[in-house]
Amino acid sequence: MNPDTTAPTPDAASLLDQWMLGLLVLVPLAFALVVAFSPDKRARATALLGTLAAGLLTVVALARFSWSNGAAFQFEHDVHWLPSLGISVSMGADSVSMLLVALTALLGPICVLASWTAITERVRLYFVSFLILQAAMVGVFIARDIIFFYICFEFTLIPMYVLVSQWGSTERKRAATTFFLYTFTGSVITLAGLVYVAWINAGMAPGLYAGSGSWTFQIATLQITASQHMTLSQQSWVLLALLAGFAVKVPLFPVHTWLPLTHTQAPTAGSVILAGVLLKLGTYGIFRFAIPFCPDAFMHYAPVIATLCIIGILYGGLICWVQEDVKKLVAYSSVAHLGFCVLGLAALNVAGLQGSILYMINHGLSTGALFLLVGFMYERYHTRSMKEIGGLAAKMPVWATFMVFFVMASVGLPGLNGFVSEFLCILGTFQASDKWATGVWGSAGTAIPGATAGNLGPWYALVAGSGVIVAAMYLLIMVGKVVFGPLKEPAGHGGAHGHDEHHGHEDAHATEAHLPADLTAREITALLPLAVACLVFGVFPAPLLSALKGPVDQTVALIDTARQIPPPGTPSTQTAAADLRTLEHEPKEASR
Amino acid sequence: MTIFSSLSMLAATAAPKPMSPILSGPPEALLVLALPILGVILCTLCAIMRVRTRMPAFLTVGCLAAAFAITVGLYLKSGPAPVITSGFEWINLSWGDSAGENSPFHQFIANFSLYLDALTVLWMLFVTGLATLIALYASEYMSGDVGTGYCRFFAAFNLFVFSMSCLVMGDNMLMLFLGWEGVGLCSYLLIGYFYKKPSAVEAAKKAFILNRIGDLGLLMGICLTYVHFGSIEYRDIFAQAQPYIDAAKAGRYSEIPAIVQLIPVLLAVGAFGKSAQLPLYVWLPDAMEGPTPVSALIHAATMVTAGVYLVARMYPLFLLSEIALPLVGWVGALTALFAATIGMAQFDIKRIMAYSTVSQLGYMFAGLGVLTSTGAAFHVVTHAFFKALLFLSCGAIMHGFAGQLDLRKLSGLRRMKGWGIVSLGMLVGCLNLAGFPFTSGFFSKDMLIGEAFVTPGTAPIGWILLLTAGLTAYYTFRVFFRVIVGPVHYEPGDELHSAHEEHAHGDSHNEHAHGDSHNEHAHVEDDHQHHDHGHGGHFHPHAPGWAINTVLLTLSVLSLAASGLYFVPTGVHGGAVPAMVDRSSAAYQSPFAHHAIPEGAGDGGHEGPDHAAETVPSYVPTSIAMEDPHAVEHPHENAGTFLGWDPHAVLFYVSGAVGFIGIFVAYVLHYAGRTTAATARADALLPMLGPIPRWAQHKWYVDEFYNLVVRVPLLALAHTFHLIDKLLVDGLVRMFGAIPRWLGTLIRPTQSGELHGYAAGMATGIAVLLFIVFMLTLR
Amino acid sequence: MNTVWTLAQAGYPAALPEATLAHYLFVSAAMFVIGLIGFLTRRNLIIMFLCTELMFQAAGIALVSFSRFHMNMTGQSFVIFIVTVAAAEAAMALALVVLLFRKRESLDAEEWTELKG
Amino acid sequence: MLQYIHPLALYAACGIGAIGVCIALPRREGKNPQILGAVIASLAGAVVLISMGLAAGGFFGAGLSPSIYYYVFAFLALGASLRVITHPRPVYAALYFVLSILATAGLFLLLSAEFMAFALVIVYAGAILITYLFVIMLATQAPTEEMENALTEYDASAREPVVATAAGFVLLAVLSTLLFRGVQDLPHLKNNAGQSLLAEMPRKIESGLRASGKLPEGGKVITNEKGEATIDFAARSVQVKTAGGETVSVQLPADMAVSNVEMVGFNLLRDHPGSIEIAGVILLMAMLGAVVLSRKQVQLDEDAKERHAKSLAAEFAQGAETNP
Repeated sequence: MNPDTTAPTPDAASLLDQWMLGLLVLVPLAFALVVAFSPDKRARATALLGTLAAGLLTVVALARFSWSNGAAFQFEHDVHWLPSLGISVSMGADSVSMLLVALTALLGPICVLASWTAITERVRLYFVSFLILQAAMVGVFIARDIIFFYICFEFTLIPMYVLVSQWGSTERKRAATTFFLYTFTGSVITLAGLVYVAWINAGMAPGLYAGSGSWTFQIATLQITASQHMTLSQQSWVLLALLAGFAVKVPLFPVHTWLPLTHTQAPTAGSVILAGVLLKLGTYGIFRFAIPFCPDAFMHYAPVIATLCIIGILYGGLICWVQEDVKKLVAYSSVAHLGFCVLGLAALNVAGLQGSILYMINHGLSTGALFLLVGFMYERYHTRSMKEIGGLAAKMPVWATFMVFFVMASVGLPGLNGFVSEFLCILGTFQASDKWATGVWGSAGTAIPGATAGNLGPWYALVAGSGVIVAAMYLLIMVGKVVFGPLKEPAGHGGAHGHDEHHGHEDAHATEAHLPADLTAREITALLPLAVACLVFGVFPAPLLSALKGPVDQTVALIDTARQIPPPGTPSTQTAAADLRTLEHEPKEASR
Repeated sequence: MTIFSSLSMLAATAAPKPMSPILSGPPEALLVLALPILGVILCTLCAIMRVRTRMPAFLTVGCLAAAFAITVGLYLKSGPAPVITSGFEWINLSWGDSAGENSPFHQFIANFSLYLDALTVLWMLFVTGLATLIALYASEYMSGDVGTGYCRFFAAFNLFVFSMSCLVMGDNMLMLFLGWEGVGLCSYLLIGYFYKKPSAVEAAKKAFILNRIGDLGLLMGICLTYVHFGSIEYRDIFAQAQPYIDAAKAGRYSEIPAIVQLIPVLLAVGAFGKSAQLPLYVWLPDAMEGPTPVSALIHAATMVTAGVYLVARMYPLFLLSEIALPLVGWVGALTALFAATIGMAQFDIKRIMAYSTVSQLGYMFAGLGVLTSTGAAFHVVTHAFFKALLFLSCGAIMHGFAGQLDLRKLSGLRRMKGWGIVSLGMLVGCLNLAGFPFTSGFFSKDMLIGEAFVTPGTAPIGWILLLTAGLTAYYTFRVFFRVIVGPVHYEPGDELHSAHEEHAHGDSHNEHAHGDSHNEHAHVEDDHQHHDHGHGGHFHPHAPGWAINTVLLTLSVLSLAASGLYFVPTGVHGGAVPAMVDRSSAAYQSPFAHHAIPEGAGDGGHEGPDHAAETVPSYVPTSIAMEDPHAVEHPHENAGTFLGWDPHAVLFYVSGAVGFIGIFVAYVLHYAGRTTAATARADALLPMLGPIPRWAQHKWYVDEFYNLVVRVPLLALAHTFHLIDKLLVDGLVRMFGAIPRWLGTLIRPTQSGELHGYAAGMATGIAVLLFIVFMLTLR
Repeated sequence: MNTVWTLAQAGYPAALPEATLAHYLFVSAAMFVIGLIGFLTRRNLIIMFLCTELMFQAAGIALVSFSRFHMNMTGQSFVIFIVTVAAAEAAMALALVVLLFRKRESLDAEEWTELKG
Repeated sequence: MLQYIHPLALYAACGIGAIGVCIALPRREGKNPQILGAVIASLAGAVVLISMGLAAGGFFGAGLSPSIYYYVFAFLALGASLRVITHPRPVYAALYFVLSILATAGLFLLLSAEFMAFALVIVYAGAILITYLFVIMLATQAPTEEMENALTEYDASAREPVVATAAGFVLLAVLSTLLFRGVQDLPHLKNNAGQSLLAEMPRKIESGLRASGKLPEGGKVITNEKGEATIDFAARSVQVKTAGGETVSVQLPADMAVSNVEMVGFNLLRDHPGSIEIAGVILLMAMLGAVVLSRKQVQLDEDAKERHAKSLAAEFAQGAETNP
């Protein structure tokens, strides 16, 4: 955190480490600038180069990251910005951040490839928006300062708004506006909550802990303020404020309606990024802010959150069932899937948290790929209605293979990535109940080595688990209609050679008409990395699990502390508890 | 909260992680998994390189044969104790302090490792062996699809073998689940192999979704197991369960927590789904939409026995529950009867075989439920051979007659040239299935039924099974007497027309065999149509080639030879299979079974377990008394009898007689005096039974019932949710959005758009502000 | 009155008395209001801009007289900026006027009501 | 405020002025009594000025009242301003604006802000107003034959004169009340900016001394480390180092003072250099903006663009052919 701690004479490597995260943000921005001033023809290639450069840098960062020490924030760097207000551009990444940054970097080139032929107008603006979006997303994951975080968090909205409103489908304007206003309204409340914590911190006695009593927006400092020096009711309000923004972003059950609309209207790459990374900003926010800031309140309200998740899982799943628009179906499936993700967070134990963070990555991979596939289909047929198309396996075998593969990943088939995370989320939920110990579930007086403390339990897991059945139902019905069955193509697409004719369709651009029936090499290139990742993370998730161990253990330790010591303001033992809390956390802070 | 932590601490100290000395297994076991995967990769490469030969089939046969060879090697090596071959970490978590200071140490370990004991090897032997044979069969059978779906078929085939191997060989429940879902996927892919056919797609979907319902039960069972035992590795579970097993031995079920008793029930739900038991059986008959080799391998011989495997594998846990085994037994028995009644009324021979599979699976479950895991395992093995044989024979017929499977349109195959081996295969299969004396099916079935009468309280199950045995013999030989023997007659199936253009659909068969359109009149018309084709000289059935014949012959021999397993090795009652089962976790020596009593021993009830304990590791439960603690002391007093006789001795004759009766009825009704393919004596009798045959033919309207009770309400709910989402949830949001909009309309007129208006506003504003200052500074 | 002899007094007139300042301020206020009235009543875009310039002038007078009153040059400097802004504004505004005139052949401010809510 | 003007007089004058201005504003219907309005408005102005003069204890420099030039320039400025807003013809309005500028410059001179006065005349009257005139010429409909001198409708009639004038004069009343009331409370922040400024200009002192012959041969004004001359303001003397090296105190010439230009220059360049830069940027942007805005813009649809591109390409190809 303190730049003084770095070596007095930084060599090239440490200088690189210092600026690594900054570069991860700046490289896409720089390329955005280049794209803005390059001719339309070269915009695509430049953008691809930009995303690849960012990807390369990410690989370097991943290689230099010390995974054994995943809980510690690495590559830390502070750039003073508004010192009088305690605001700085401070960056740092633990393993959760690194993995999400890696996901972002992976999806970058894929999205550029996916929009290669789909975008024919205002190409430069498109790719500029896209690169800026990427920079902002990386910024969110690496921010260690609330204001910097918030700026990046909100800045993702603007390029996304541009992408949706300019290159979307027919209702794009409405969708873009809804998306913007909905998420913006939520996150403004989040900002209010975060600033409230900063305000409380500024009002603390100086010297109580590092950074108390002065205006600062450092996440590490404010986390101590919020988790140790706020009463339960204060924490609850802060939690509510945080969830207002993050739950909309996730999206949790009652505040999800922007998602299907935006997804259906967004261009393919926009959907991929939206599902792949943008939704993860919400879950990441919950992991990074809601839980560590308000552990007591989160624990207290975990059943409520879990209930919302479960409603989302079943409700979203059932709605998927009656969709006719393939993309909308996938969009609603995100509501259901992210329900699992947050459910894992609400379990507040190692299995749940591990599963949830893995879910963030896995959902990005598999749902992102599904959106890509739907997009490729749409590029060829200009419809996404299951009434108009069917049996595409006969026409597009490669596409169909990928489709089935990613649907299976999404369904949570063991051996593919979705299962690991889904299972861990369910297991975490199942374990997390105090009642195991008290004998409510027939286990009185016996050792229950697999149980953890918590407020959820098998019923939550059972109901959530039935979402797995529903998921199989709607996704397989979709596959049965679109991929399998007798070949059915829209009216304007008649015959076996429909693909190489120029139809009178209003959206049909010259380039699109030349697309072959099945996937091109470019499209396969976009899909293959995702498929490989799905398979590898499904069979061999051990590296990810061990990488995430640090942060997850830390969070669970935080929760355990909160469990044992009631928040200040609780009757009796008030001061003693506060003392104890400070004591408990001092060594941890020092080690940072 | 302190209660919890202290309790957990107690748990950590009281029950330290039991580290049973487990030998590490032979590393080549991993090859059994790797070879099918190699097959998948090779087939995929073939697909990418657009190979238009039968190369993928031979690659598959090669890989699977190698896997089989390794399995045989494993069998030869296998000792009495289970061994574990470690692969790599799959899903491993750990948390808490290993020192146990703050919170106890927890682990969740699901390695990609293999647990090899006799049960595993037994299952793997017939899985890989049959898979090899059936792959060989399929290389010819699917040859019509070379260049189109051939690679896809064999890739999925290999993937299936891989998944099944994971299921059987995995060393923890999550590995089992991996295989469990994996075979589900392959089943989905292979049922939907003819993806252009809506019925195939529908059937595939149905299979996957219904399986998933069972899978949820299994998943919950796994979670509960983990929560209670802190591990999902078999060895740990069995070790941890030992105290409960001791308690159960003493009949003190009250000492076993309710959640432990719940685990096997949940697992059973999973098993019912995968093994097509009531109420989740409906997918299996529909699954016959897949190519016949698939039906033979997946939906008859191997995958559907996964449920039996699960119960057998977790048998120690099942013995802990007072309800789990009776549940399994009764569900099995009822399924056996129920499916048999449906099978009797079907006309599609493949579908008859499907219902007979459901029925036989019911037998196996019933066997598990009446405490004879050995009998169940034996039946699994014999059933795998003879049912695969039957299916493959059906497939050969289907292949030869362009998809014709209606037993009213085929007759006298025996007398046709080139169909001898098929007829022989059919005969052998039918004899086995009907439980003809001294066939393998006879022995295995007898073991089950006999044990049902031996075990106290399960005699009704035995009676049901006995009745079902008769029904089975009837419907089995109904097929035989109508199709194989009798006057020569044949009509091609509906694939004749498409055969020239789309040979890809080598054996996609007619849907007419089921559904509402199926009534006698429609068939008479159909008959005429097909007669024209038959006589027009367009259609010649093509007899099976060398690959199919070889496989059929091999299987015929094997399924007959399987009865030898009952006698060899001598000295072990029940033969090789029970010997293997006894060395595994499924081992269970019923204190009532007479074969558990060594000859000449006085108090066999005590001798049995001791004797077994010499050969099996100590933690494997060898003997558990059932409900009555009395039983331990006086086993014979409580052992059931068959109408007062020793069940095993008497049933030898009784079940043989029942089989004969069934065959005789079939002979009378379907062969004697039959001159044409379509009409038999049975048809004249049908009207006497009223609507019952029709109901049975329509599968007792179970599908319709499920549709009405489950699917329709769910769909209605989905539509309601969709509406709620659009109107209520989104509507509320839009309402919030509308409030500012409404406020805006209120002040909207002030924005005239005219420059002067804004300027006047500014001026007024300044004046007002100044006036306020003026008033404030007034002295 | 400050009796300290300063250099300013040598070449610079004495500081303004308040009454004199009041005179100048009244001129400034009156000119501002005249400009404002003009802006409100005239419809010719060019004259409206002239009126804004009048208001700028009024502000300038006030600034210069305060500068004089306080003997502080910042007020006068600020007038330079006012002039700068006025010049810039004139350039832009007149360019806009030309553009608008090209569109509608009229300088009537009431022709342009695109901002109507 | 009584010591500057009687409120009654002020409010009465505001009322009268409002009526006058209202009448003076152009109207289409009937004969325009603009002269009458102007007279009434002048009357109101006169009332205010006279009552202020009375309150200040006399006129034209008597008592605390400003000199006669103030009255002249103030009257001219206000009158010209009134004409700017009342004259129906834009050209005349602009010319009256020039007059108003000139009068304002006069007022600036009275306030001894010479630099500002001339800058105002040069920039405003010289540059900006010329631009205005050009634009007025450009943006006028060509007169038809029969209506050679016809006014356009929007020039001929004012919009809502009564309301606007009333509002304006209410504002004036409030504004001037506040001004008169606040003036006496103004803090006397009279700094001696001139002093330090002179000290900061040793060269100017040197050359002044040299011009008046007071500088010793080869003498130099002594400066401290900040570069400031050491002046004894009370004695009006400055320390000078002679060629010999000794320090002498030399009397400053009587006419030595810091001029207004110097003061403004110091203020601008020393105290507010950043603002100057910003002003420069503003001007540059305005220039660019004006260029961009006033360029002829042709709306081309996609097809037209394509055609245009093709014709350009053809032209280019032709050019390449002819000039190999």
